[in-house]
Amino acid sequence: MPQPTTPSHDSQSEAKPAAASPTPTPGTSTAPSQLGPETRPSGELDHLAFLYRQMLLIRRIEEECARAYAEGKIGGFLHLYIGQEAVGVGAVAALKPEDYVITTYRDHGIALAKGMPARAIMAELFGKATGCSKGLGGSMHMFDREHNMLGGYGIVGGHIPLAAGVAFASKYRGDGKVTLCFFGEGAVSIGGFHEGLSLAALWKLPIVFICENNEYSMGTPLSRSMSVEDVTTKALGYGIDRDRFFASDVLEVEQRIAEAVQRAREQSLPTLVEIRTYRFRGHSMSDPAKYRTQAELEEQKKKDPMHRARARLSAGGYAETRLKALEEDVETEVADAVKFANESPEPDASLLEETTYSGPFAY
Amino acid sequence: MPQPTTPSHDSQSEAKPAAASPTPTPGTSTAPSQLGPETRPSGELDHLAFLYRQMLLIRRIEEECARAYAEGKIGGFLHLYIGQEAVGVGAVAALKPEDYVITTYRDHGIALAKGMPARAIMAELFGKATGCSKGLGGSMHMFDREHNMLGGYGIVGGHIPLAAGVAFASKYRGDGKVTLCFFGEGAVSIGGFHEGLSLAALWKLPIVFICENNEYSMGTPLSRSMSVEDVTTKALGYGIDRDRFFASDVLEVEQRIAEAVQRAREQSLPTLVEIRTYRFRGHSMSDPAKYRTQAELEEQKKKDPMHRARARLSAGGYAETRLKALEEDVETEVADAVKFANESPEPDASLLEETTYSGPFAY
Amino acid sequence: MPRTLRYREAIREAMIEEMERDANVFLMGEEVGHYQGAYKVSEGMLEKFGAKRVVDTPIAESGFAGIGVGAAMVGLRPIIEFMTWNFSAVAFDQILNNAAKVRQMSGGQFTCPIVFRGPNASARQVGSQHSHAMEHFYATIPGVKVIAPAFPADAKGLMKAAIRDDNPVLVMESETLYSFKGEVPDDQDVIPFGKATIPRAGTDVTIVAYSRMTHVALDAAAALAKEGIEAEVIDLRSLRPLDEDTIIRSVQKTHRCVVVHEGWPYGGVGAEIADRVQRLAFDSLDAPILRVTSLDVPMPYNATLEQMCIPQAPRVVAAVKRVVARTSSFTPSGN
Amino acid sequence: MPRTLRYREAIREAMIEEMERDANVFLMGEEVGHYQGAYKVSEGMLEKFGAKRVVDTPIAESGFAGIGVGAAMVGLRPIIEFMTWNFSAVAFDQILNNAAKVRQMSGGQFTCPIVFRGPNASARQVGSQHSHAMEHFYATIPGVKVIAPAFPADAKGLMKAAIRDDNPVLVMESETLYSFKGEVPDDQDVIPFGKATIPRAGTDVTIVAYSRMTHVALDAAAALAKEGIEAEVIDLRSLRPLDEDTIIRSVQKTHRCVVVHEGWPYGGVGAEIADRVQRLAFDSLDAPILRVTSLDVPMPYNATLEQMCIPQAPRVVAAVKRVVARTSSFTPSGN
Ligand SMILES: Cc1ncc(C[n+]2csc(CCOP(=O)(O)OP(=O)(O)O)c2C)c(N)n1
Ligand SMILES: Cc1ncc(C[n+]2csc(CCOP(=O)(O)OP(=O)(O)O)c2C)c(N)n1
Ligand SMILES: [Mg+2]
Ligand SMILES: [Mg+2]
Repeated sequence: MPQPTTPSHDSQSEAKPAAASPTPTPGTSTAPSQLGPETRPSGELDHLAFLYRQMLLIRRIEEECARAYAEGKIGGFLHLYIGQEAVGVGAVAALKPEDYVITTYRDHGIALAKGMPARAIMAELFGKATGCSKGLGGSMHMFDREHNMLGGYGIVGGHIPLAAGVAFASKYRGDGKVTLCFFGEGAVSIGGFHEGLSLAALWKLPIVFICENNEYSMGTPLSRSMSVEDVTTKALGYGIDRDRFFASDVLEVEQRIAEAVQRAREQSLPTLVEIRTYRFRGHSMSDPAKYRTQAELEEQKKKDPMHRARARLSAGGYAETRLKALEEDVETEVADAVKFANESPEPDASLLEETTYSGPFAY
Repeated sequence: MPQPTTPSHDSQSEAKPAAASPTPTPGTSTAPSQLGPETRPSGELDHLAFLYRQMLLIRRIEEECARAYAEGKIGGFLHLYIGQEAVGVGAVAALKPEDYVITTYRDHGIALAKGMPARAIMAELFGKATGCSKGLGGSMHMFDREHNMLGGYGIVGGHIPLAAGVAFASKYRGDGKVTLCFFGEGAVSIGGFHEGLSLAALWKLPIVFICENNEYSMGTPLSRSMSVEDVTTKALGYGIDRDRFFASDVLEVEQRIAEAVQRAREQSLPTLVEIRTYRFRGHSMSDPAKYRTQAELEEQKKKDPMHRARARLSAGGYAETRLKALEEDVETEVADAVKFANESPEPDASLLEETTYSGPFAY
Repeated sequence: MPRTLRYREAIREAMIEEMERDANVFLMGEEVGHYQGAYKVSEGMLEKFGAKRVVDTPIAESGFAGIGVGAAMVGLRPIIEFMTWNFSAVAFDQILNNAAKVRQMSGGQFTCPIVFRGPNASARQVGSQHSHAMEHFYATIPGVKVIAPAFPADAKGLMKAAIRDDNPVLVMESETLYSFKGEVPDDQDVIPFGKATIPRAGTDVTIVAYSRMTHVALDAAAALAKEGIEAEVIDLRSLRPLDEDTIIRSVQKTHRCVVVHEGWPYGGVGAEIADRVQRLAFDSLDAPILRVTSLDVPMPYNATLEQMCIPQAPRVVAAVKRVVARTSSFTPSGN
Repeated sequence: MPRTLRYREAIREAMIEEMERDANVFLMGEEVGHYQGAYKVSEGMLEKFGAKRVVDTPIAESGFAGIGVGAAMVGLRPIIEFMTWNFSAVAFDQILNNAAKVRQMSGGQFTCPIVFRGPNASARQVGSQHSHAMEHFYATIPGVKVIAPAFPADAKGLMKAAIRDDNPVLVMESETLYSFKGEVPDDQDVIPFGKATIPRAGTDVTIVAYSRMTHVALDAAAALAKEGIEAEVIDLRSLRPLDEDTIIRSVQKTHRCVVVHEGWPYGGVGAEIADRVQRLAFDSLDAPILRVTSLDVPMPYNATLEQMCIPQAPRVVAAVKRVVARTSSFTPSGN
């Protein structure tokens, strides 16, 4: 916790940024952490293959979402995570299954990373009774009690205090669980961000706030949404730890988030982490993304962390046949999810009242 | 505007406070500024006497308020400014008359400092038609269009975006006016603070945010409301200038606020200033202030900036007879205000609809 | 054995008993702990339960309302105090979009057992920003329940029910009732929601009220009785769910209805009651339903004008006389 | 000469004409500039007026709503776009406590000439947090005006009036109407608030609606006509002030009334209309007033269930048939 520095009679006001602001580096990955949670498969390459599989699953599921959306099988808003997979997959890999995750409307990827079945997600998107939220929630509201996925939320910043509340409950009960709260850099401007972080800092809650800075908030680039590009400077005002880096390497994401998770678990201290990333699609399906150039997009796609993970597996000696098998396995899972969603029944109208109130309806 | 520092591969997260956080100093005053606005009386002692008179007027008006409250002539909430006079008086002295001021429910002192007549304030408190808000606003809502007093507001933090909007209008029109926005340190935790400062920083608005840190938010001491005691660390996250000091000397307040005002007027840049102060009364009339010791209060009263100003006038050669005359003058003004308030008529019910809508009533 | 308790003590007892019963229940809000509550409702509770379960907050209603919702989703049972309901306006989104919807958005997987409570409606001369009758904004929202007790025993029993309910329950108390005394049975049990009471029976007109307005309605009924008009007073106690059966049965008997509530005349709980009565008791009505409400203006500070804005017994009496006279050309009573 | 314009174009034209007329008018909101508006309402306006007058904001509704209020107090005339009205929930306090009250709190010294606008109510499958009919929360507040046009010409004329009004005016648009085309006179002038229109005259029943529900009501009326029932459709256009005269005159003629609106059945604008009709046209009514509303649940994502929740013409037809049949035992239609 920062302490006030020594008194000074200096009457000059000043506004210097923190001297040692951690600056994101798109550079090469550091060595993968050996510290991960117990649940990871043994062996470093196997672990990387597992993460690669998750990223690929997200990518492929979402490509199918886009197709289904075009066919009119998915309605409403659809915000794809394509390009950002390394953030969700890497971060959630640093958790134990009993830890909590909560995020925004851009939630399919994180839901999959948290272990939610592709079937339940695809069926939800198709508005089916077999969906995770029985077809009532849709794309923006992926919940799974069993997997401690506390949902996707549609009001920017509104879930940040909720996340602090979940961490508050962990501290209250001393259950040792950690909460990961994801949000976009667009959320940093809203009151909910400030109040959530401020209370988490004051009460020393076991939580990691992960700002997925994908350079745009809808069509608004960073320069038009924040006076200081470095989101983590906000942490100085709350006196909490901070970290900032590019999500170029899924293992680095895992390792750096693991440090924050450890701080939360062992010291019950919050951290603000800004992960620089990029979305390859528009904000939602209706966004042609005219606010950026094709060249910028292509440049970013070259750095696709999912492809980097694959290349690294190859380079590390993970057999191409195993990679192919893994990729086929993902295809099977995706096809199965789509088939399942297609064939599932619609929810019954009786659900409407049941899900509004627990117990008797109140009107 | 802070720039990100050079890239680093450092994977250690960190949360250091800004190196040179300006720390408040209760120490002796610096030399009074020569830079003040044109409106000040000539001569340093005369100017100090003018400020002393304002502080005394506030003190005495509010002592009469407390008495009138006890007599049932004032109702509702009554938040006294006694002890904090040097903040409002010093800060507003740095303004031109056409500049704007906006504040919280603890607003009588600032209203007087901004030039509002004691009569209009006392009559408002008595709920009379001759009050500044015709008796409809009461203690928490002191407005005066003529004096560019944009009001006192009852929802903590709610007026901070309004203040930014007033400054936005000045920039929009290029009218060269500056807005001073006062709030308590309790407001720093709420969303409105964050959103107001964030937008003012992004759009470079000509405004000075003055946090009157009087150590308590109702009964909550600093330690239970903020994880970092230094409010101005928040400025780092917005990349705006900041200043922090004790309001021991009204001239120092004026001078340091003048710097921020100059920055706003000449460069259209916002500043966050934290002024440490202390309220001698409870939060409002119903608060016995059991959360602090009598010793703490007495200690603070010894440092009363109003008494310091008087002592300095004496020491500087301002004749005791002139001081006495000034003090008698204040007594006359106070007595006149009370008499005026007492004798004024109640507002007519016809005002209710007229003040709800401009033009025809809408229902 | 019934004891005499103040309204604030009844609420405090309910909270204490439920906190003793269930370790998942905690109280959070501004000044609820060290300060003993802005209106002394939680007096002594910090000492009794410690800072873990009686949690003082900074001024961040949206933040701590959201913290409550998050904690409730994973099994705690928070009681969130708004120092007054006026300040819930900055937390409106948390109640509308999270507390009320998390069950539906999750397809029923998560529930939100949370209580939001605090004093509501006018106090005395606290001006326009501090005098809101906020129930009108909240009762319209499916997913929440809203209660507004008028008597200490009801306050205790309903508060206990609120804490045990698995849904968000909004408890509208009243600063002007906190010192009101009433009998509370030693073993006051949970009172189920959606059941109105009839604190005064009558035959000539039904007066529907809740919270402090129940007392105003009773005063009006006493005055009317002197003039030979027997009013039946219904104290709703709960606004969502609303006990339409009790109201309709009464109107079927009296054939006339006057609704009394604080808050502006446009829409809200009062209009809902009027709508239900005209719809469900159409053939029984001998006169239009009239409403006695706050005037349609922001609350003024001036004491005389303030009292003019708030519904008073004489205005209720006048409205009753109008419907009893069965005349059919009316002008709005609310403004 | 009347031209055919889309609803969104009509609103855009109104803003452009008023911005050309008065340099104090500016547009502020998320994505209103470079992105050309989330729903393309402000397309081309940044290019026309520059970044000073078409101001893109970060996501901070409470912040920029408050900035609007502050700017309005000192003489600018802001148009604040909420990307949708759903997001105004985080700015609720700014509208309730500042925009609506600053005139009264200052004893009439300051006015607040501001427009808040954006699409309201359901879109298509955007789920429970994005489908609110927010007018029900706002129309109850004295100090603001609330309008909800259904046709392009009205949208233009009312929007111009809103911008010139010296009070806060809340304009409820509709995403589902933005592409709706209608004739707009070349010289479409300001349309005063508080005047409903009667887009279809009839004798058997009065259907009161506004915004998109006016079109649903007209569909229902067309279907009813085939069965020999002549419905009169009233398009309110403005909710506060409410044109009770037009409604009452119509009900005095038809003796029956059905109110159609999006949003939950409890309270709100619909209950207010029902209350006024029963109060002001009591002796004219031959049947209870019925309301056709959204169902009393959060909006589901599933397309079938969503359509079931939103009022549709067949539900209006059914309600009309009930009141026309003059039976007197009714069950709620809203849920
Ligand atoms: C309070 C609120 N305001 C506006 C919106 C509309 N909206 C949805 S997403 C979005 C952009 C968010 O950008 P960011 O936080 O960077 O997340 P990203 O979409 O890039 O993942 C906006 C403006 C909203 N959902 N909630
Ligand atoms: C949003 C909101 N929450 C709570 C309150 C009740 N309240 C009024 S003043 C106050 C304390 C404010 O303390 P601070 O900001 O330090 O100002 P001070 O009173 O010390 O001048 C509180 C909690 C309020 N007015 N608004
Ligand atoms: Mg983004
Ligand atoms: Mg304070």
